[in-house]
Amino acid sequence: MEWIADWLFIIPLAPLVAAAVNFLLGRWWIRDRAHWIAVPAVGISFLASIPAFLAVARQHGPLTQHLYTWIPAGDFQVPVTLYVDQLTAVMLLVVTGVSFLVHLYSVGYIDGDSGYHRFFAYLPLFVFSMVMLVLASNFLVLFVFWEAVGLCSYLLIGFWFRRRSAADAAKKAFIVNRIGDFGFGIGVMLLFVTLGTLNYAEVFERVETLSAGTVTAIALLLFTGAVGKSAQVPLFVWLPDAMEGPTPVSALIHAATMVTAGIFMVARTHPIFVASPTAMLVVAIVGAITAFIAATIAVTQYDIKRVVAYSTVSQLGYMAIALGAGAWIAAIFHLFTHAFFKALLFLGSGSVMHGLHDELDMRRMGGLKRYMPLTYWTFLIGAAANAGILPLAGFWSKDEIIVGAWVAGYPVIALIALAAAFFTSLYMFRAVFMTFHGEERFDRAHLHPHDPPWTMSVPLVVLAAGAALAGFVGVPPEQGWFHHLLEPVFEGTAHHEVSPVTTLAFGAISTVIALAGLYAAAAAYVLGAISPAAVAERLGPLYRLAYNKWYFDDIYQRLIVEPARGFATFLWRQIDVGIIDAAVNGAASLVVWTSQLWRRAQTGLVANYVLAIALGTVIIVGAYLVAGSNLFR
Amino acid sequence: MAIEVLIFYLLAGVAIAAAAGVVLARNPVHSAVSLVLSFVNVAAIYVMLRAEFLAVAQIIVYTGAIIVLVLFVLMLVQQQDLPEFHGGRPLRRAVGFLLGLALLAEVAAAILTRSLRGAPGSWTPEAVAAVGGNIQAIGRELYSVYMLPIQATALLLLAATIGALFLARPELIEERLAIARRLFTISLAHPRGVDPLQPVAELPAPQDGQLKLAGGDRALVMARSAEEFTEQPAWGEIRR
Amino acid sequence: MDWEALIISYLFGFVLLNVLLLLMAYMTWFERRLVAFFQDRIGPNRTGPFGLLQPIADAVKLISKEDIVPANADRLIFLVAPLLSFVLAPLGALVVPFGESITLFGRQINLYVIDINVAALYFLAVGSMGVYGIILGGYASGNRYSLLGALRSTAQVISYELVLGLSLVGIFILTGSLSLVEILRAQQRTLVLGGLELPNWFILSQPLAFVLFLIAAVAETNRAPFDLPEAETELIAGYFTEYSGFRFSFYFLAEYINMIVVSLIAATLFLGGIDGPFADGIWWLAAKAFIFLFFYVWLRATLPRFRYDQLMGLAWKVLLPLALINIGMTGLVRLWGIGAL
Amino acid sequence: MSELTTAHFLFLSAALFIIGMVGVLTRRNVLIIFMCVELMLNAVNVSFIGFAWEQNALTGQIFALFVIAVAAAEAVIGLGIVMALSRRLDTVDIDEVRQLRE
Repeated sequence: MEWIADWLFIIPLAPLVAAAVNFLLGRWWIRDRAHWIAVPAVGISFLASIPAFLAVARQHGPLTQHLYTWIPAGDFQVPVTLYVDQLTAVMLLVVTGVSFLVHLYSVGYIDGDSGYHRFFAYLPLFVFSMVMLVLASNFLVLFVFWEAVGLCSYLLIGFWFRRRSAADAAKKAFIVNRIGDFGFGIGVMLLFVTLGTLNYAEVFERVETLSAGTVTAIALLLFTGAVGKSAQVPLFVWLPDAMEGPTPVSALIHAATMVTAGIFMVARTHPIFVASPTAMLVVAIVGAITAFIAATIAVTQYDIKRVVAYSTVSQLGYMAIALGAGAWIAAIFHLFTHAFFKALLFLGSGSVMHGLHDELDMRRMGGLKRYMPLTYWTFLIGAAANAGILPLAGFWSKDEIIVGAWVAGYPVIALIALAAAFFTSLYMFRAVFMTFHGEERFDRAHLHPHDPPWTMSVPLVVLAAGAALAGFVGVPPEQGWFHHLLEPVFEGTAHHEVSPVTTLAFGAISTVIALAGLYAAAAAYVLGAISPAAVAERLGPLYRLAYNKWYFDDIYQRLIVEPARGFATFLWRQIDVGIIDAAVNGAASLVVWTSQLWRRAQTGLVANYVLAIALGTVIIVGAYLVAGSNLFR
Repeated sequence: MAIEVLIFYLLAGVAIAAAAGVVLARNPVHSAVSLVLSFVNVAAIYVMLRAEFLAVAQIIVYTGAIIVLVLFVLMLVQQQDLPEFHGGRPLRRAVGFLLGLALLAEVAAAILTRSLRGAPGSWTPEAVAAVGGNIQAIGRELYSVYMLPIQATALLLLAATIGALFLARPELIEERLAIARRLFTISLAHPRGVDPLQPVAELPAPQDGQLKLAGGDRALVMARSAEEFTEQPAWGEIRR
Repeated sequence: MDWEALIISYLFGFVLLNVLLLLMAYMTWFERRLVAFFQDRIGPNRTGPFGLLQPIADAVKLISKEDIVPANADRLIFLVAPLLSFVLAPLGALVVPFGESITLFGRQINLYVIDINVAALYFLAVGSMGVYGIILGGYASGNRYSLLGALRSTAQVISYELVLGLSLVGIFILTGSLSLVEILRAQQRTLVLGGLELPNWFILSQPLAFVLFLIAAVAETNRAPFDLPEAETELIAGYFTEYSGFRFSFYFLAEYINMIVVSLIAATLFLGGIDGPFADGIWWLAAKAFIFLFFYVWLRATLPRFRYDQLMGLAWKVLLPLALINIGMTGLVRLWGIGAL
Repeated sequence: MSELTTAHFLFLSAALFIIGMVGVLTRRNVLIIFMCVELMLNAVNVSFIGFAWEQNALTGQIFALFVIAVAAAEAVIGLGIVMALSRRLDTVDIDEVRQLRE
């Protein structure tokens, strides 16, 4: 398998070529055949990732391939080198695998859209960017593709750009991400200023030489980037709006590419975070708040995709908790399992939408179990996995995170995470029950729900299998195959011993909590024992708080957007029009005025111009002769 | 006096006389014929200067193509409209001749006092003969040292061809340009759509259940196709 | 340059000119007879045996006719234009080699007037000058039909000039020289095709160029089926409508001399010129040129005239691309031959 | 001057150039002005080739070759403009074309 070290470039190249071909030729030649290129290309990428993974797993050492030197500026060398260690290998499998399934799904989903070729140009470009982000061996390359991922998400969220809401959502995603990226960029610059290098290996080697304050600053700035990309509080607002993009894009963003980038980045740069306990604590706290807030919001939403979206935010919060608690492997493990069930949930809701002609509101669904059995069962598996029901994938990884937080000495955070787990289970099963159980609340006269075509159902089945089984690579907890695989990467970080008793205890607790959530959902939406409306009434302000997403958007609107707009208006009215334009216009008027004097010389007669030229020639030649220039002697 | 000098004076005299004829002839066709005569004599002088290839190029390009084209245009343009030479502008004529005389005096002085000479080149007559003649020598020089300029010249001629076509048939070129623009532009997202802040009633009428309320009671317009909201195709868009 | 060689060259040129004139005269007879046979007629057969004295009778008749100058003609140009045509026509023959050299009166005499290293281009240059006789004649007549004929001719000759020149580039690439003597020498080698040993005539290695040259040459000499400038049925004889007497005969002469010169050049460039067994080279050259002349007459007797747009379309859309393809292919083969590919 | 020197060719060049210049200055017909410009270009070529002959260098000849190529391009565009001019304004008199003033 070692031969793959020379062929690593295939992994990013295949999607790039697909993107380029569809981009350049798509409009007038490829059109509806765009998937003929894109799907196999991402497939190739996935197939090439497998030997890379096997090689890394077998030899326990990283693979590198130097492609070229991007910036050779004296001492400052930025090589583009592909770097695959265990962490990257896992990410590669997740990214390319999920992306491939999403591509396959998209063939059926986007079929017939006038932007078909455009979609299949952006999608591989997204995969390329993410793969390069994962493969980077250097902060600058990482940053470039960090931005490229942002750009692709902008393009894809705004794919239906004729819809104002989609265009706005795309802009929102881009701008919110830019805020995080700004911090990230400063962090990278700070690294370069203090250490003089941007290569991972050298940075991690020298990070100990820095003062505690500097490391904390760098770590927090880097984490700002992760907050933006991975949708943590307070920058998570873009992710639910990103639902405006086509559903496969949501699946891609939520499961494989975009949002995992932040988690991956923190894990990748863990030596920096390990050097700063303060930063670790901040990460854990932000994660806990995110997990809880997002879970509560998800409970109150009616838009099926938004429920799943807030669920993503919440799960990303869990990953951040793990990162902050130093349970690195648990974070990656959750990322890995989450990719399966989150992609599954999105594709599942996509096929619900497909069956119901783009219906999104769960209040107008119900009883779909009978019409779309395949979608139902796969969605159920995904939901159960997300809710952490034993023995599905989510249970193992989430449980490990909570245990990790507990043993790392963050009991409060562990408790918050447990509370969030209850809400997770509640909103997940709420979604299942509202959508698939109960009476049919959709317009049965016009809508005939049905399971989707094979290109869409195959990914569902594959992902459902993954969601059910992926957890077992990490069994038994803390000692699983997955942990042994990733251990070399996180060698040398403090490792808290976990006693089997703790593990078992927390396993039992979270199972109970998950089942409690399941029961609550069933009671409210299937058995009818509880009236959701009455509960909402009782909770009053708390319910409204959650329903309005904790007023984050409104606060931003009031505190940032409106003052910024006001300031911009001031600049426009006063500075731009009053001073700059006035100066420019004044200069122009001056020119006009002086030109009025000179225009008399313009007779419009070519003959006169020619005469002037000839006169000039005679004078210049004469001047040369008289001045005794050496032109002629 | 050597025979070469005699031949030179003969050729140069005819060339100059013919050139004067270009300026003096009333009829532009006579001017053109004079110009041909002048060019042919200059070409003969090129032969004397060991530039056989240029002599032939001069005849083929200048007399064989350019002046023929001038004649062509002369005949297409209405003959009656050709302005007379002595168009009642004696001042301009006088100034022109004066300037010409002044320049001639200056250049003559420059030629006669000239002393600056560059280093002699390596293409002696023997060296030229060694590679097979003038044309081979020029070929070697042209396609090694002057590779880039000759490519640029090719480009210039192409541009001139297109320019001439544009001057002659603007509508033809514009049609092609429009097609090319449509086919080869790559457009990124170009937001054009429906404002969600508008009241629902003012939105386009729902077509086939396409308009609906999404979660959060927000008006969501599902516009999968361009036709729904835009009368005009987006810039560069091809409708299916 | 020594005086002796110069005088010999002049003498040879003089002889050549006279031979050309004689040949031209009998070319008219030959054409009339042949076309008559093609059309199942007899043709001129009264003047002398087989009508052989007919050209002389024609010449006498033309010279003794009245020389008419139209009232609104541009007189000077009207008088000069046919002379121009007539003078330029035989100039091309000066570079045709009629053999290597012979010894006459104890003196080495080259059987060509001049051997310049731009001979082929010189032939093209003289050809491009020939158009002036037509365009000036058409213009000077002060007659719309003549002007139209002249304009047509201009466009046609410029277009086909290009094809004519480009069709020869393949030969230049293969010989590495523009001198007709060099080209002739290159054809005296043998071309081995498989087991077959053939003379290295360029008709074999440049068949496409040969066809292009042939077509372009016919157009260049304004002969049927490309004789649009003088189309009797549309332009009442085009640019020489107003000409009469011996001025008319100059145009007439020029056309036939052009044919002969082009045939000689074609025979030299593509058919190995003087190359051939048993007999002196000059007879071979004559025989080969005769083939072309026969071909000319045959074409005239057989093909109808092109429409004008077809004519221009053929030159720019068919022949020119083919010529470029031929150049590209020849270049590639040549590079492959010297091992650069 | 019993032998040919560069001065001969330079004088020829100067004479042709100045004749061309005078033509440009005095004539009104666009086409004749055009021909005079060609004459000036050709005069410059004579200088180039004369210098090349004097210095045993090919640079002058090659420069002249480029001048011929550029002259061809100029002829194509120039004549195209003349055609457009006569079609639009129905004149080729340079004194009647005064759009440059606007």
